[in-house]
Amino acid sequence: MTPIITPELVRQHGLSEEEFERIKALLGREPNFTELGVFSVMWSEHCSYKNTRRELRKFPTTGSRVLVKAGEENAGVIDIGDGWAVAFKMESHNHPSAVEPFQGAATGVGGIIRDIFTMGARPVFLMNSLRFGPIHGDNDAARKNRKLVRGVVAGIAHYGNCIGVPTIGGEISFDDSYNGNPLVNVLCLGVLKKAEIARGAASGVGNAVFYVGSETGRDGLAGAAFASRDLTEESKADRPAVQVGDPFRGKLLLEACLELLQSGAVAGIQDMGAAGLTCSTCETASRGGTGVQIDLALVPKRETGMSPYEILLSESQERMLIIVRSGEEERVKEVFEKWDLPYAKVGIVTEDGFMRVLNDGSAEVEIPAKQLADDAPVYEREVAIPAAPETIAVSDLAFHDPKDSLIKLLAHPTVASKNWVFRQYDHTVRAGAVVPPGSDAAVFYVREADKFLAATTDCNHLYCRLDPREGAKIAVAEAARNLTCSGAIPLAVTDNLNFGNPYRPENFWQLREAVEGLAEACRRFETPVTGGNVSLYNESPQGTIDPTPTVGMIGLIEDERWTTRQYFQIQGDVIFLIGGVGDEIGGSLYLKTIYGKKAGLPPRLNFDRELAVQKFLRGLIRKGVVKSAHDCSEGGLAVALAECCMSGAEKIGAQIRLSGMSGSSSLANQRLDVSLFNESQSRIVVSVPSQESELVHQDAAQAGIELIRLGSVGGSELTIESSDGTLSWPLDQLHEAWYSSIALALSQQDL
Amino acid sequence: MKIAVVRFPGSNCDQDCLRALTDGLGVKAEYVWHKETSIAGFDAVILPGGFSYGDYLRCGAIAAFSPVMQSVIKAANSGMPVFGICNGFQILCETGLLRGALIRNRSLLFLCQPVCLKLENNRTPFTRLSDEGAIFRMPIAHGEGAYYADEQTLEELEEGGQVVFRYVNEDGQPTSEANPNGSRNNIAGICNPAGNVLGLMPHPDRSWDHRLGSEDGLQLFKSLVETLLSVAA
Amino acid sequence: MVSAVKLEVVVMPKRNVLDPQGVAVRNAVRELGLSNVGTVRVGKIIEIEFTGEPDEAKLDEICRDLLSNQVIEDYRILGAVLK
Amino acid sequence: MVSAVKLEVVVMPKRNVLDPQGVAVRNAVRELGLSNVGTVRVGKIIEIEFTGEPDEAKLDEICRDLLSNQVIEDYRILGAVLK
Ligand SMILES: Nc1ncnc2c1ncn2[C@@H]1O[C@H](COP(=O)(O)OP(=O)(O)O)[C@@H](O)[C@H]1O
Ligand SMILES: [Mg+2]
Repeated sequence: MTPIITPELVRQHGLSEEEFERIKALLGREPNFTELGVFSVMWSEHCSYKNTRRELRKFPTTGSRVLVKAGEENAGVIDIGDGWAVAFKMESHNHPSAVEPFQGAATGVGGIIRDIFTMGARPVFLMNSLRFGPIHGDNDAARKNRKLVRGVVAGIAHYGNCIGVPTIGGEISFDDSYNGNPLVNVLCLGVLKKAEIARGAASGVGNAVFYVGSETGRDGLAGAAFASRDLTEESKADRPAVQVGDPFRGKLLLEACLELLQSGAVAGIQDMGAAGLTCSTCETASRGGTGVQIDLALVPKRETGMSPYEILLSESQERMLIIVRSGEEERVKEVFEKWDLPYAKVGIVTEDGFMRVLNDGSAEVEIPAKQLADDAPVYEREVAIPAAPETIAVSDLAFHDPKDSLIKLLAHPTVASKNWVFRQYDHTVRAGAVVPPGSDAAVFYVREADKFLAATTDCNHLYCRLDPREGAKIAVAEAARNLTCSGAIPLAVTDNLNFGNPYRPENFWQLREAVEGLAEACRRFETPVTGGNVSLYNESPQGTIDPTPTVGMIGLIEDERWTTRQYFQIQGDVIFLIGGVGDEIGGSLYLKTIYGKKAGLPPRLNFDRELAVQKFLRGLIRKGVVKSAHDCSEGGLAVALAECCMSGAEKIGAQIRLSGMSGSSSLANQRLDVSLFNESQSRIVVSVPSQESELVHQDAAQAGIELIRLGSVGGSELTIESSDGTLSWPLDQLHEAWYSSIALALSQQDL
Repeated sequence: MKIAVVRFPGSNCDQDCLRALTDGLGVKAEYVWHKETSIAGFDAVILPGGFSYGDYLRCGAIAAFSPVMQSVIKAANSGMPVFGICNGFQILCETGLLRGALIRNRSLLFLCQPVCLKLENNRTPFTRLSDEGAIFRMPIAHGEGAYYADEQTLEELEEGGQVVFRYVNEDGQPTSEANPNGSRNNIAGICNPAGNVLGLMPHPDRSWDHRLGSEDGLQLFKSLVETLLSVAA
Repeated sequence: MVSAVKLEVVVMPKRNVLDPQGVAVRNAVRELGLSNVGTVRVGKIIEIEFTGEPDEAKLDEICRDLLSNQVIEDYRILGAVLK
Repeated sequence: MVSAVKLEVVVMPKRNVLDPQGVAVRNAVRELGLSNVGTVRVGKIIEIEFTGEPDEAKLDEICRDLLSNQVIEDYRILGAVLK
């Protein structure tokens, strides 16, 4: 028996009264229960972006390399030359991971991989950007966070390793604001021939509509609606919304789809992600300017007695919808039987523009597809500007011994080595990880295209909390800087906007500021946004997360020899700091770790300076003189130097002199801790052979870049000499603090 | 001369193996589908890594019963070189072509990292171009790579020279720290008594190109090709 | 001497949750000649030995929070066997 | 109607094979407050439904060759339950 539509039921479906009125007007009648479900998922934030669409229009989306723009298809596509292109995108699985970390993260990986091969691209690598609450300590929150970290990392490893797509990098950081609401953002990149981009349109009236992949079950019912609400205690009751991933089936589906696409039989292809069969049918119809009619009796099912509502809203994994050119149906049979996967012709492309779903011979759902997919209401949410953050005067901070501070910063899990994480990810499969995890950006050799790609994900949530606009700009700048340090030119961006409930005006203000910051920065760096994802309602009973607009950026290394790593290579090389010593400690990890303050004005980004610094470094790299390059980020110069000494396979020391440095402008009256740990932007530590140092000086002078000769590579200590005396850390001591911090915390037993 | 790279559903190093042979060495290699019942026309077989049949139940367990494996078993028993890498090694153990089993890493975690290996037997078709004692660098990437066999089997393997590769440190010592997964006797690879069947957990198929930081793996494929050529000659 | 108790905790995927492992095993078993096989589900069994009596409340907590994942699995304890 | 039979096959690591998962669970359980825990072993349980009677010889063969690996594991079949 189907429930009667009551205002209460409408509310439970997350639809407002106005939205319900709009639905009635659109249909010219009351929707039935199944149709209500269909509208509720399609008009959820997750599928419709109803609260953010206006904002997203602010992103620059065009560029000479852009082949498929943001929003056109399942993922953007950019040209990498010689007939080759890449499709890439980032996707979040925050809420599912909060409830069931292993499966939540695993299905997140599966989902983004499907988005990529839907474009006809072979997935070649994955990245991930993770945020958790603190993992150190003997309290319930820390225990819970540790469980989340273990589960999420194992889940990503499970899916990515099994399906054979290497996870080559990412980021992970830890902060109270993510207690109970972790962020799990996953990026996938695939490669394809420019001429072979697949489309998600139901084109060709009369063409057959095929369902391929795993059978539909009751798992993941209405996950899209679930992702569009706050995380509360009741979310636990939402648990059936968690899906189980099957990377083995995912692998078969990937191979079968790519094989079928090669055969030329496919007119359109669309993955079944959020809102499953519902979303894929109405979106393909909408894109094709057609209608789609399917018969539920023909849908492969895992369970018996499923209602139309359940079948349409199920989010069972590893399923695709394929529109097949008429006369080519046999190809589907051949390919999917070869790969032992279920497939069924479930309907046809029609010309009347309706999404029509037959059940027992009659139309259970009959909705104009275009309106359903594209005409969700669009809202302009209210904004409220929060109070400015507490300002910080250095003179109010008691001086803390920098020798100890560096150790503490290195042991902070946000800075500490992530080897516990990335060793669980297969990064060597597909034999292309030229620079594996552990350097500023990952570098991957795409063998089929003979191209070297660099990739990074970045976002400093502290900056974004204190100033979302500046923080977002810096996220883009840092991503570009990481790519530049690895020898690449930045090409394009995908982003994942992780924010709180948009109905809270302060939250919406954060989002708008961040979007405008990202947009401006992407324009300046000439890296168009080719796609991304929005995840709102990231809140737990303790409050809203720090705003986290994660940036994923892809770059191209045009000559293999320009590939550069972050760690020192050779004894005797000269160490330079490009960009000056800096003095901004607002929003720094130093303030947070040593003084317990998330406060102050975060560093300012000067675009012109940043662009000049990056251009200068790329020029040096192209001349072949740079042996290592690493930017200063969290923890400032001191942490960057320590990482240069020990993030490579072999540890190697450095002798640094901060006093009497030539070219340092602001150092004279500055407290040593500020010089060591400030996070002023646009600064990069490089090492070059000593015979090249003159050239570096000349080029810097010519480009008007501030350049400081810091010292030289060598020895078994990191030594920093300043007018306050000499600080010296044995490398083993630094390494011990840094290398095992995360592993030690996570090896504890927790219930 | 033609080398078969078997593709099981869930294989994911099939392409890496094929490319090591075709791009790395310029020899002829082709995929063979798991449903094939014959490997006629091939001179050697590579069982690549991955997660055959999802590695559900036990790594390699279901693959061992696939149609193609029945002909690989026959060919191996009549002397054809068969090389199982990672999941391929697990499959060889499951079929009984190699002794012992591969169980969960002692850390219980999947591990992807470079390791050092010491060559202990250069009398196999895969190792004849190197000296015993040579150190190889290759990555491992597995969750269930700890080699296990009972005492008696271990003794027989050691005495019969069937331990081909061992995990060692930079100095060539098979220490406990150099053992990434808890393998007994630091065993990374073994062969059958005749030497024509080799199983190896680390990945030569990911270390055959200078871009990957090590070309040591290429040596194994080169040896195989030389062997096949010398037989043909 | 203290008596020893041996328990077995069986953890199975919930009925309506996808069990990919079970599906793979079912297919393999059918191929090997047991054609009349229906559903197969693969779970874990954890055999625990105690010296003396286990603290039942604690044991339940551990089964619920450590040994199983209540989101997708159910557990049951197979009767205590006194040795 | 054909009767349905449900069997459970229990596969445990052999006594002399190191069971790192068992050791980890034991340590965890102890740390979590069940101090009187001795050996813990983690195995698999495979629940199989048949329509009609299973072929017992075949079933045994499959347990031995596919469901368990005799190098490291033992199996036992938990009594058939007729439905
Ligand atoms: N979740 C993760 N997955 C894979 N690799 C990671 C992850 N987190 C960090 N890494 C790797 O660890 C290294 C250091 O990361 P991070 O400290 O964030 O660098 P940066 O400050 O330069 O962005 C990078 O190579 C990065 O790719
Ligand atoms: Mg960096």
